[in-house]
Amino acid sequence: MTTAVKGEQISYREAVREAIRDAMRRDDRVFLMGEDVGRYGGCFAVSLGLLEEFGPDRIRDTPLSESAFVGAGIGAALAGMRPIVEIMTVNFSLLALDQILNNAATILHMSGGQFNVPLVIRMTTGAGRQLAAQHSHSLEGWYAHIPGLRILAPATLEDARGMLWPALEDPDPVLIFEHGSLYNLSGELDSTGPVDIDHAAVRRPGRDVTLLAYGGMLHKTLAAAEQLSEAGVEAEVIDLRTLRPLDDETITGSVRRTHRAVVVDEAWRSGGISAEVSARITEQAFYDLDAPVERVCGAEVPTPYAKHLEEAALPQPADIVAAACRAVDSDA
Amino acid sequence: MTTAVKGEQISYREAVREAIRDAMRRDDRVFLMGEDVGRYGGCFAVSLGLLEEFGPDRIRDTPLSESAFVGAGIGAALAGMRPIVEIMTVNFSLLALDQILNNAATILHMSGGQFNVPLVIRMTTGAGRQLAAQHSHSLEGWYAHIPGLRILAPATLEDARGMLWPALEDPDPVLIFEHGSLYNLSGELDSTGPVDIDHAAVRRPGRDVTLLAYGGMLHKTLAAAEQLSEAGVEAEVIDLRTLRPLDDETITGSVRRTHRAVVVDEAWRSGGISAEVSARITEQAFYDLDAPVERVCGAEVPTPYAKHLEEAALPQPADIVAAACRAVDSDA
Amino acid sequence: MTEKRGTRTTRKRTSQSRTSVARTNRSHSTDNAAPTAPGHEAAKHRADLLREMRRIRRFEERCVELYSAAKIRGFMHLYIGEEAVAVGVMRALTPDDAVVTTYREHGHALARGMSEESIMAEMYGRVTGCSRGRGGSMHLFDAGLRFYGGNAIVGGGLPLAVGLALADRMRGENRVTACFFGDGAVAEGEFHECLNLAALWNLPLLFVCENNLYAMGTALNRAQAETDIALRASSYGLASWAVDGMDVLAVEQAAARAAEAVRWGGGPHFLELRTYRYRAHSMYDPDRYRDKAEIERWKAHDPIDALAARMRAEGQLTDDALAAMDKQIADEIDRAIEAADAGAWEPVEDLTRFVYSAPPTKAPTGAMSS
Amino acid sequence: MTEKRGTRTTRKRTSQSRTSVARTNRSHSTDNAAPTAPGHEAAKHRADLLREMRRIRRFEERCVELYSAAKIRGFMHLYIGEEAVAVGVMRALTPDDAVVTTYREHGHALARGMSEESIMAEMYGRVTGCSRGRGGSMHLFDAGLRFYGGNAIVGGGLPLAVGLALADRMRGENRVTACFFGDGAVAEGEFHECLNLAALWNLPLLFVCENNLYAMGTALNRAQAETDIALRASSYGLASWAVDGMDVLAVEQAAARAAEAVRWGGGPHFLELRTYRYRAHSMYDPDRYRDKAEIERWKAHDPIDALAARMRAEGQLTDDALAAMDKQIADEIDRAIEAADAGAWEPVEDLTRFVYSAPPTKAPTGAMSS
Ligand SMILES: Cc1ncc(C[n+]2csc(CCOP(=O)(O)OP(=O)(O)O)c2C)c(N)n1
Ligand SMILES: Cc1ncc(C[n+]2csc(CCOP(=O)(O)OP(=O)(O)O)c2C)c(N)n1
Ligand SMILES: [Mg+2]
Ligand SMILES: [Mg+2]
Repeated sequence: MTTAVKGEQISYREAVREAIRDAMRRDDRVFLMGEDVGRYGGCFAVSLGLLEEFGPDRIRDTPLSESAFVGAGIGAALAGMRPIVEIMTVNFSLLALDQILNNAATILHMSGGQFNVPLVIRMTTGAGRQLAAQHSHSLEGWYAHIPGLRILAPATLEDARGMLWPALEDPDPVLIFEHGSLYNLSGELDSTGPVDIDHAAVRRPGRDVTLLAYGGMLHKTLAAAEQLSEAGVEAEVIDLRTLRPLDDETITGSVRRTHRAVVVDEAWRSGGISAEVSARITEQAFYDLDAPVERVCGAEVPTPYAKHLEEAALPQPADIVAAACRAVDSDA
Repeated sequence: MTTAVKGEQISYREAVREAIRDAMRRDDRVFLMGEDVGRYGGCFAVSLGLLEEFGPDRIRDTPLSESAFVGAGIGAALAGMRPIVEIMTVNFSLLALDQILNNAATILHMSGGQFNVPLVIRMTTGAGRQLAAQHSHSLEGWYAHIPGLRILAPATLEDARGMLWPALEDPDPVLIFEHGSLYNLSGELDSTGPVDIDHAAVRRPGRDVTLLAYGGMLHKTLAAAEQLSEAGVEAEVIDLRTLRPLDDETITGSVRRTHRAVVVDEAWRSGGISAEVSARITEQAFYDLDAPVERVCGAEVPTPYAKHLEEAALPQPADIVAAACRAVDSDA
Repeated sequence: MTEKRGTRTTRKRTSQSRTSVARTNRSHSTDNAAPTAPGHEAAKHRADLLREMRRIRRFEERCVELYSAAKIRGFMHLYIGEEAVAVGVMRALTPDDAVVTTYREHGHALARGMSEESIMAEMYGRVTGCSRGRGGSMHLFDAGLRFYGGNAIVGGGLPLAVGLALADRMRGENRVTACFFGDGAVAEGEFHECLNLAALWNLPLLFVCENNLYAMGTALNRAQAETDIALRASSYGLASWAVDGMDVLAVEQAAARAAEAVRWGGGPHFLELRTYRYRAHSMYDPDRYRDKAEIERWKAHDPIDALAARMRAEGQLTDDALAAMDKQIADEIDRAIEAADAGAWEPVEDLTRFVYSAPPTKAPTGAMSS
Repeated sequence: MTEKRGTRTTRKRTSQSRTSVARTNRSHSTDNAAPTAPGHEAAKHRADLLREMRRIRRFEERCVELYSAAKIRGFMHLYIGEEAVAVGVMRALTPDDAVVTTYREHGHALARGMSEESIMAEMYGRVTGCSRGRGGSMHLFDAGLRFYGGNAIVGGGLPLAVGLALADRMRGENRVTACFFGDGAVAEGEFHECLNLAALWNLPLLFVCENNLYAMGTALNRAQAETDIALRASSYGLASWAVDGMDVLAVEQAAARAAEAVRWGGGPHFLELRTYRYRAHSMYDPDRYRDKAEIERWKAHDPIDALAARMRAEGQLTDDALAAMDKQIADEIDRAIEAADAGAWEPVEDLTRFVYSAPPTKAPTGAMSS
């Protein structure tokens, strides 16, 4: 039923598109709704061609009314549909945050279990393309604060392809954050099937230090791990994948073995999800730690346009390497 | 110039009102704007009587248009006014969050330093009055994530009275979070003057464990400290006061002495500001810690209406005592 | 599944219709208001309406006592004075239709058919309440009745209603979603976004604006540059009327017409019900912002008294019948209160139940103490 | 500081005015458009307008080249085709007035008087740019000109403009705040909230809606149930007109009238400028959603060509004069590019400068490594 075949070259963008196409074919309750998903083909060309296949009812362009169409997704989900709402980018999701927090995440509990909200919201997140202060946020950590939601951050082709279906099968609202820098990532798809959305994944085994990252930062972290390896430090790289609920076992399990941890997050440091990961590691593996948990985060500044300033504002592999070295060296 | 006299009995509500009155008298650029601040007298009666004194231009009632009137406050501040915008409660502030993040916090940097935003936003926060899931949030941690803002949480009468003026003198946007359970707090005012808004305060000295709290949780934490004292544990209680920027020195200084820390926060645990405080303590005082930093937070659940459930969802003195005992006992 | 906008009716309000519904013009006959049913049946129909309104009023009067007795806590918003709106509109809906409303929803819940027991127990915070005690006065829900709850964020229910109606539209169901909100919500951005979406997509949505002239302490004319809400609504390209919200027969008639139009493809309709709340905004409100005389003026047009008077005049109501009705209502409410008082509490261990549909595979709060 | 609403003009658009400005009716004379100045002065005035429009167009054409050469990065939105709007409206403003605009603001910035140097350097990311390289194409600011910036959140500038106007109102200043935004913004809740606030408070605010018929790939009629934006705006109780945005003289005249009314207490005014963008939404946009023929149809009414043709017909423009004008423009732009190329970079150490006005007393990021 899927059109992407294992082993073929595919981009992250195409993987997301195939996931949507596949879900739309499988279940006629599924529809895609958002700004410019149809005629335009999606702001990042994710949904290109889907309008032609599924028509304007199920590939539904919306006006610029984030609160209304996200809320409409919640309402449609309440009525038994399986909407995929696309918010063009996380920056605009603030306009719909009230709906997400006060309705999507809350109605199940507030109604004493009567109404669940089987909704998927996808949005692009992150910086790195010189889009300046209002178009470069990484706010998924805020969403990961909200009980009632599940938060996913696909960083690989398989996750881009495989997370959507289980998200749609989840009876509760799921938010999927796609980092803008990943759409052009391409390679062979190992599998076109649904993936586990409960667990973090070890993307690179290692023994000396655990590097924890997700989304756009995973690839910089893997690059850093390569550099560290050349310097004789074997880093284990964990892709968090699911930001809520966090997979404590995988995280803590790794740190118990390596005794050192570095959390990498593109978001601003103070109050980012990096803080939560760090706090949990300390809470759960304090006596196994040989060094304080390090964080490598975005500088606390509205993301600047100029390339050199933006680069300085974002975590770079060198910063990760330096933090890992500090953790390893602090072996008291 | 001030009407409240040192030594008089005064409530937190009155202290905030006097602070507003005083600022309005001192500086005619200051005005108060928000829903029902005028004719109604303020949702929590904070601004009662001010309309009569200052008139409808400066005690300005707004329609239910959070994004517009908060943004209007930003615009008026850009034009050189000193607006105090009241958002009735933090729950509704989400509707204005885009304005706060993408304009108030960002314009100074994004304009290369040309335009600052001398705005104060006040809002009520917190749970505890059986107002259920949509009226009980503690989201100040989200705001504390945003570079460009200063975040204050007055927990005492002096801070309720004294934080507003320095906030108005700050050239940049300041958000003041008033916990709804504090308005009826009353006592003698030690001073009617402006207070320092840069530092945390030690509200109770102690040597065995550091308890860190702010806003509504401060009083439960002080109660817990009393109970601990009876059990022979002398807790130092720190009132964070300023949630951004956090006062690392005071926090870390205390933990270096007590070697143990418990962070108390009414907000949901995952991704709350408690995580940031915990992570920072570990980063800055790892080798001084005799136990992992503990957190006592709100349960990760939309706040329920029923009293017994709400109480179970919120941190209680007994939970703080238990956490402090765990920290003290884990002396390995 | 196709969306033909051509079928949309475009009966926009004119200045003519604007004045014809003005409150001053209350002598306007609404005899044809009830579904045409001669003699006995018409009388019975009116008696039902009367009974519903009295039941709602009495229920809330008891709630006030129970609030004073601290049996009910938190925010509680009374509907007293506005009963004709809920009763009239709900009559136009079928069990398949959906309802979305606000924190001021006791009347809607009762008129929709939720039991006094389940509502009272909810306000008592008992597990026997409709929302298992988690919601309280502001968050009454009933899946069986497609009652999608009281929403306490002003304007927050409108997008949900758009989505419910969208689902029906996509599936080709001839169902109506009725969305209640106040005059205060008209100022919110969501109002604007949702009216446009509903009109643009020709959704089967009935907007029910309860204009009681105040949003907390803010009078409509201090919140809106243009205070004719129905006229404003018509600017979105949907059919819109203002209706005397103190006349249950007028409400019922207007709602029936609008709902049928909505149900059969006529696109979204908007009703502005001009009404008044006699009581303060909530139990916390000292009600300093309006003239007591204004309240009394409105009470002179009380929807319950008005219907009763009319029925008496037409020989449809006797003192005995009224007393019997009230007695029955009082008994029902007594039983609900007793049941609420006897209701069990949700065990504290179940606090986090329903945060997710299934217990999450891993506890999201799972920090273990070491 | 008092707010008398009585002075508010209430020239609402009628269906009469609606058709009189329709694009089909382009023969409609705008000879009285320029501030009445006979002969030589009128010619000079038109030459200035022509020069401004050509300068903006040429500037952006060079930007396209520079984008291809990767000198300019990020999002860049071109104004080509819409120049008459910025040029016409800015003429109505004085230096004391304020401007708030969007990410598509090169034209506004140039027409407001920002130098080509400061804009080009900004797009190059240099410290010599108007926003020290922090803003880029979407975030041009100029405090001296009260140019409150390009805002990249659709609708996000409107509340700021309300606040700027509110400050003027409270202080009794006779200043205008002009707020530019697109047709897409009309769907956002903030549009609604801000129009109401401006009308309710009678603020000195000029709303300038650049209706280029598309919000990215979404045509106006697929975004709005009611596509007559000026008519919609009038429903808020403010004066509103639609104007041919391809006719700089018509724009200038309408803006001048509206701005004067706003300045002298007439309350907020709304102009819908009917225009068109020839280029894709941004440099990322493959422009798949519209007909190439549609673009050509609009180009036939190009604002620059139209004015030039008219001036020629009236003997106000020669080939030589045009060549000289273009030469001067080309030279100016060349100099700006050279200067941008030579501009310094903000030192990376200053990254966090301007996050706060003064260096914060304690570093908010101050995690020390142990
Ligand atoms: C977004 C939002 N802002 C503010 C409030 C606080 N509040 C609760 S009810 C209310 C007034 C609403 O008035 P209206 O819509 O007319 O409904 P009514 O209470 O008159 O039935 C306000 C301001 C809220 N609940 N939500
Ligand atoms: C709140 C928000 N939602 C979505 C976007 C993405 N976006 C940028 S421009 C645009 C279209 C805006 O169209 P319009 O207002 O007509 O202005 P134009 O680009 O035509 O000048 C969109 C959807 C955004 N920047 N902000
Ligand atoms: Mg009301
Ligand atoms: Mg447009």
